[in-house]
Amino acid sequence: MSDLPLLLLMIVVPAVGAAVVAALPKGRDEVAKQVSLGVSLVVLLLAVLTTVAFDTGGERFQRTSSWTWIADFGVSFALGVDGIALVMLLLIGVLVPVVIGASWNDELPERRSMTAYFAWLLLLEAMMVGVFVATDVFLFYVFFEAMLVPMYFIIGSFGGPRRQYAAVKFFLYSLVGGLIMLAAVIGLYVVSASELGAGTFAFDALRQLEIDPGVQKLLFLGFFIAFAIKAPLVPFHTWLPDSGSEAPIGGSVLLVGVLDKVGTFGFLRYCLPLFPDASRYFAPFVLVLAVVGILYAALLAMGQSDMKRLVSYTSISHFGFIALGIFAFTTEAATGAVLYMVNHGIATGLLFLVVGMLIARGGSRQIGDYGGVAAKAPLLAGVFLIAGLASLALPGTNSFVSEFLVLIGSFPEEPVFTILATVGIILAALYILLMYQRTMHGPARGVLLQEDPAEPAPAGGGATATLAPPRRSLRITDLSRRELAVAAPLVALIIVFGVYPQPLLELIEPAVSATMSDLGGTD
Amino acid sequence: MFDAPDLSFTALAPLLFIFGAACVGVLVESFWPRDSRHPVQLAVALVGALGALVSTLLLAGRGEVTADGALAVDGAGLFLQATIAGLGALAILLFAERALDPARSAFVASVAVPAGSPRDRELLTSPQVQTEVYPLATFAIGGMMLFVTSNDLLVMFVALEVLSLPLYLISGMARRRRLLSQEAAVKYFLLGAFASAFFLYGLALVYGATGSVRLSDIRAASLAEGTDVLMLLGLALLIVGLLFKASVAPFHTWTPDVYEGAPTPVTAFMAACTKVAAFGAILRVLYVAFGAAEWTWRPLIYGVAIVSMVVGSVLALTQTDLKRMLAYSSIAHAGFLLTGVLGLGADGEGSGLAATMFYLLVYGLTTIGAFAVLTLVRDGDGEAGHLSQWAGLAARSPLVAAVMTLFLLALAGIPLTSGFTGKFAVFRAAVEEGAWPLVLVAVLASAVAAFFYLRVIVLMYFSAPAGGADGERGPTVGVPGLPTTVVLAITATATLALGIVPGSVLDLAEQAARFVG
Amino acid sequence: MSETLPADGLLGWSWLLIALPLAGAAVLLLGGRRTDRWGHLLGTATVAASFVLALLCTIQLAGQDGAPADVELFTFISTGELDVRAGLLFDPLSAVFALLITGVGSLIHVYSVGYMAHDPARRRFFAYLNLFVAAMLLLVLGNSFVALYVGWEGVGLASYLLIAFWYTRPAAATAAKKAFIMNRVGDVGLALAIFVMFAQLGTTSYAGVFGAVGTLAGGTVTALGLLLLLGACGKSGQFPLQAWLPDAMEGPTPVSALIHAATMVTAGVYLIARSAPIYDLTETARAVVLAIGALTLLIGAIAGCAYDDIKKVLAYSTVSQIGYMFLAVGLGPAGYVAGLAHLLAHGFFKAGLFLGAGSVMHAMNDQVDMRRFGGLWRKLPVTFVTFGLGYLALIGFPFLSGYFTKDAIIEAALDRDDVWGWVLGGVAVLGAGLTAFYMTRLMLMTFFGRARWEEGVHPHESPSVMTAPMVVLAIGSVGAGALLVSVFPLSGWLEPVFGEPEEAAHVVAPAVVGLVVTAVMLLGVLAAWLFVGRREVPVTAPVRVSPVTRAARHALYADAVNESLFMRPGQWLTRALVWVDNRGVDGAVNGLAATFGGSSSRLGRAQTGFVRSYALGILGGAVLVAGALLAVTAG
Amino acid sequence: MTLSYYLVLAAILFTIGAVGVLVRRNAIVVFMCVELMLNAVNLTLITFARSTGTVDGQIMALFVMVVAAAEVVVGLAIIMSIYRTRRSASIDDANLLKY
Repeated sequence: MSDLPLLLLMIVVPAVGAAVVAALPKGRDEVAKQVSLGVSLVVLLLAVLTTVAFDTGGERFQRTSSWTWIADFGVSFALGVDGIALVMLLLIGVLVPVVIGASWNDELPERRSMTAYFAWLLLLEAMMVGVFVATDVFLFYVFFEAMLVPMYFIIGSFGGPRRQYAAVKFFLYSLVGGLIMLAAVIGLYVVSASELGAGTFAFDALRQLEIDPGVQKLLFLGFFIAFAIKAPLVPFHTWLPDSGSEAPIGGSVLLVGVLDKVGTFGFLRYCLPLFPDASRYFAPFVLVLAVVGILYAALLAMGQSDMKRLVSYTSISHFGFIALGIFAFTTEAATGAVLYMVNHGIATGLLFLVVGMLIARGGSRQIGDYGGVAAKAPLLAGVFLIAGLASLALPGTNSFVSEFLVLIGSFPEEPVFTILATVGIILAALYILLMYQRTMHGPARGVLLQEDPAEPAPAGGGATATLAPPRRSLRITDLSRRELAVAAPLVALIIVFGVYPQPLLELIEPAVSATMSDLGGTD
Repeated sequence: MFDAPDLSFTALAPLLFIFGAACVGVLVESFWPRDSRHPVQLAVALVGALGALVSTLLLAGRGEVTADGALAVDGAGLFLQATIAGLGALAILLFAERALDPARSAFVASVAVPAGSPRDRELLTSPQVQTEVYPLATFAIGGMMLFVTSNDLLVMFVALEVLSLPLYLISGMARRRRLLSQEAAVKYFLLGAFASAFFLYGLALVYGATGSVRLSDIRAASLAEGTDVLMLLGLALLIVGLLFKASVAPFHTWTPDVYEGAPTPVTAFMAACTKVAAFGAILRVLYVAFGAAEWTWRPLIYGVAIVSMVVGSVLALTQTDLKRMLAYSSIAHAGFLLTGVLGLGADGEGSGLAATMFYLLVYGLTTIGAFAVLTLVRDGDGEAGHLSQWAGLAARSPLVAAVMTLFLLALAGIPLTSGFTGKFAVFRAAVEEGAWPLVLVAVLASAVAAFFYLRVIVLMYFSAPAGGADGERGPTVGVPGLPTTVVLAITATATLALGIVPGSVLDLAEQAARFVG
Repeated sequence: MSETLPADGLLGWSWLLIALPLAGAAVLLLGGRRTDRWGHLLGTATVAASFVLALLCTIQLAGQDGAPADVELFTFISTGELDVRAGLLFDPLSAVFALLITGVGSLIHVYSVGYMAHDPARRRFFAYLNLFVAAMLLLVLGNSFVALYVGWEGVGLASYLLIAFWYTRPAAATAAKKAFIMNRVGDVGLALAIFVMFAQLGTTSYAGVFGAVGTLAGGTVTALGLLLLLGACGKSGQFPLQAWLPDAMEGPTPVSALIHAATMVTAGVYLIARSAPIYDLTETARAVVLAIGALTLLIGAIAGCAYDDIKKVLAYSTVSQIGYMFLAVGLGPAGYVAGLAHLLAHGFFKAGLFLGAGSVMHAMNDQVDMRRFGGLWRKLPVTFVTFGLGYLALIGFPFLSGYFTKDAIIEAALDRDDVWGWVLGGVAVLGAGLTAFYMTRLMLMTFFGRARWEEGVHPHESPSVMTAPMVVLAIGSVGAGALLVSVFPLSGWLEPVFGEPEEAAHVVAPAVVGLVVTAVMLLGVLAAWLFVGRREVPVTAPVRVSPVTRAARHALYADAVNESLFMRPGQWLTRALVWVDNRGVDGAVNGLAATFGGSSSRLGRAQTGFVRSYALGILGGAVLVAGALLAVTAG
Repeated sequence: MTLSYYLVLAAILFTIGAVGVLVRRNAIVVFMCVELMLNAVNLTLITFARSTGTVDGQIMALFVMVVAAAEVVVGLAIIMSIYRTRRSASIDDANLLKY
């Protein structure tokens, strides 16, 4: 097992799976679902195997393998995984099956085939894995951009009413960032060519470069803008609320849970080690963006009436914390930031799922259309509450550990920014509890008062999708067994990693301290 | 007494092949019975083009100046010749498509018949088909192949005319929408003649300044006594003539009109092959003849590139006709190509030459493919070029939509498509020569450009079908015959392959990237 | 403080104290309806069990004469410099609290069995209650500030869940949210304090921090003290964060008794007492603690005088009493013991009072308006007696618990022997008078006078399962004071924590203080009788009253201030930002896109379709090109 | 007399031709203007040939004439075809393709 090309498999398996599912004839939805679920579970297994085989004390990059790809550009198809990437792989491995399970009988827009949806999901998974395991900057870039296409189709074909606008906005924003990064990538290559004789994209070689500070600043900005749009930091964020709210729930979960992490991952993996001087130079500026983002997005979240938009804004706020942790340049904070990426994926993922389940019942994204749901669907309310508490970082949930690490790690270096950021935890409590109170508490309101349709369809039953206009069951039922099965793993992870996060930390820390030493870090 | 110039017939083989085929085509046109003429003409043209292609490949690696110095058969020349021949062959296949149009061809049977006259309407249903296009197209291909290997401004001028005149004619031969087609022909002809006059005057001035029109002599002269005003004016006018052919802004104005008016296969032919030829000539003139004076024209090209990228991508944003949109996008791509041209660097040793040639190849393939898809989507009177008619296409015929999406993503330069590899190559070359601000503009321009490519995808996939309301107005997606199918297969495969495993072709371009003379 | 021993014997199992109720909560929550029948019993049993365990542990602790025991559990967070171990510290201080929590907790569980008997969601109630007990125990037993913080927010959650237990009532839901948010404000202070500790000392464990705090700069220590104080204020409903506590009475009465009277709200006092080594080093911080304690003491007492809602009166009384405790611990070494003694006594009698109030409401169909009570002593004898004893204990009737503990505080204040000492002492005495006033008013309106019941109300004594705990607590209220001060002195027990209590020379003889306080107290009682007892109590509160009364009725406008200072501006800011984000930030992007589109169509106009204009373009371009080339060579 | 006069004359002719293309409407006339430009070039070529004392320029002039002839054939054909359709040789009428 130790010599299996696990990483390659994790890219190939879902890609092949996507091809298979796409090849299925229309209407074979059941098969498509089972195949997709199977494939995603295989990927999870592979991720777990990789983790088991990972030696926390060993090399930074493990399971490295490299094949020459484009000789003229000095590009090689190089894979490898360090602790940071590894935890992200685990996150992907967990979230994708959950998402597939959650989308089991989604209500798709007219003339949309389930098979296509699952094919795109699997392709997306392959791309996401690729982004995290690539150790060649060019390869990383390729995955980084190619990742857009599946997500673009997921949003555009299967999303809400304004999906076209959202999809194009998502694609263009990311593309602009990506293209600017392309310029920087090329610049980096040219620099390496001038320094090493032959140009290369190999991360390990590039780390050794001594780049002239002026050049560093330009290249840093090139990478930074791309990642800041992806992550998203204020003021590059306005695409996220649209995409997050218009995408189908599965799409939102993966978008916010994993895709956007590529941005923060990029900060840590590329910006800091490759351009240390520039990183130090721009750090105050980034920290301002981060802290402003924390507070600004939190306040905006409070002002939202659309649940999915609200959750999107909370994510923007959380990304502020992650950025703060990364650019505080301490091992504790950065470790916390990486842990935050994972935890946020789990917590916000669950929050999106629950919100989606609620919307599937009520047929409205407006908070104002709900009220007193807890009385009718206690389980739903319970999961909702857990997800909410996790995203307001209550001790005992996983997010607390990461947020605490980020803040306590940043404080010695950046006291002022940290204090401001800490105020954000009050706002976090506000926006979560406001949403929870308005939807779950109080007397029955909104859709709960509309009488049930003649024939009660299962919550979000795909069967009703064909009718135009699609009519939904207004009966607010409690979670079905399937939905419970989907939510349970995430809830469990929230609690487990809230009480005993140490294993994850041990995976993450070596890579982080390596990054810090590349940075000529403070410790 | 006079002594015959030395002619290396092996080195001339490709040209002989293609021109030979053209002449045979003329003979066939005049003597072969009309009813069975079409297949023969097609065969002749294909044999010519493919023969030329094969012979260039066989010649690969040669580098010699022949025909008494009039021709430079070198790596770059051969690579470009091969590209032109191959793309030309594909275009000819498009010409030959007979399954799509109920009238069995995209070309009017007899051009002389005035549009809209009773006879014209009869022709729409008559079985007889146009066959003159094949020799004409073959001549054009020959002219282009000569254009990229000519080592002498005069030969270059002749080649320019040889490639242009047939194009003027066949742009006017559309079977549908003949008025537009004829208008396109007139515009193309008048402006083309106008531009070539500039080229010619430039030639004359350079001749006056250096006493020769041989590129090598010009280089020698410019090295010897530097550059005087006369030579610079000459260079300027030469550049004008060439940029016109390459449809670089601000000399692009003819492009949208002609591309839209001309029959779609011809548009494909022009968009792909003419670009290759024009850029081949630009590279040769700038670096072989005026390489020594690189510092004089570099800023100019720099500026023109920016203008072209911006104008092309911005103007394409609001186009509603697909052909016209692709025309503007070709202007933008001309700008991208110029960044590659600048990537050659003062000594002409930069990786820009290989990059530009590769870009030309992939761009040509993708463009032909895209136009080929355009010919499939039709309504009552010919092709349905209006964007609105493409709405919801994916629902009706997923395959066509998928192929078109591939081409559009390639044109937008998304990774894992050939377009990205090409862009990366030229941008890298430019950055290596320190032109990173230009590259920055380029990436932003391509972001803008991505928008209108994306819009088509949005329409095809995310919108309700066109005329879904009143039903019958929606366009039909014709079932292509063998030729178009072959073209689509080749171009799509190439677009994908050159995106995923471009290594070998890049190597080829790298090795071929040599100028002699 | 004496060095800690490794935990052995039972102390090694002290983590069970937390685990048991937690397990109970888990079973009840995950078990679902299956556990409906016996769930409440399990809940009660687990708490009772941990009470027994706590008792045994305490005995063992006493055996090793109070040497603290450290229980290492597992590594919680360890990365870089930071190393947080999950562990427990069982020392006399935490022992006292563990006993209070589990003891009162068990009683209230028992009571709730009866009180919630008819509530369909009783199981959920006991689950939350267990959750609270577990979190509270973690709070007091944790061996580091991080562990404390975890418990700290844990009790916040439990309190949130329990206040919102009847969540279909908007008032309850809102009150719960308010409580959580205002606690979060305090939590920020606590969190920042922890950050400072890590930044300055590199550790967050009690041992580490208290060991090295001496090395810190004065300013840093003061900052620490103030930040911790902010946390304490939030949790204990002290000024300026007191407004949430009265609203919290929306929760079921047992909750008010356990969380918002006996235990959770006293966590602030625990925090300050626990952080004694820090406060000992910072006069400033202690002064602020004193000021806040005194101020809150008065605010609570004044507001208590004006409310007609029986639970709200008790709530403000709690606020006021905790003010006493803050005042005490603010006094430093002299006051810690007094404060804690008052805390324990208060735990008994206030819990008893709330349970009594609950029993009254039980009898009156959940009526809380005292103007609708009256003459109940005959109908609810047990409740009347137990409540009455609690009442006497609270107002400090001689030789009941309040008498000892409150006097101790006042003495300690006076012992400062400076002007501030006199001021604080004065305030405390005045507070005692006010306390006597509002509590007597409450007694009179509830149990005496004419019955002003709504029709259809037939008061009846509560079942024994409810009355029994009330009796126990009543006994406690009577005896606790004497027990803790004279018989089994708390000062001795807590000596390992706070060190040798130095015998301060009394400025005023204790006897004198006792007399004065008693006099003032009687004054208050008399006043209450004059104002309330003699006259007929109107069924609806009189509208035309003195501004003082109106202010008191609005709790001195605390909510109004919060609203106009934070809520309204916040809402306005939010609305503004939403607009900015949509119009401004997003608008800018869309504007850019629109600009491109516009310029596109405008540029498109140049494409006139006239050959001649195209030709002109080419000619112009040629001129430009030539010009450019010449310019380059010329320049 | 110096050669520069011829060059200037050629330049003037070229300009006249170019301006003619811009101002005249009749397609034929426009096309003739283009021819004028070509002939101006011819003059230039011959002048330079004279100045350098070689025959290259004159030979080139011959080439140009041939090419021009070919151009005339093609051009007239195109113009004729559109004339027969529109019954007008004004190039401003050919204005369907724009923007």
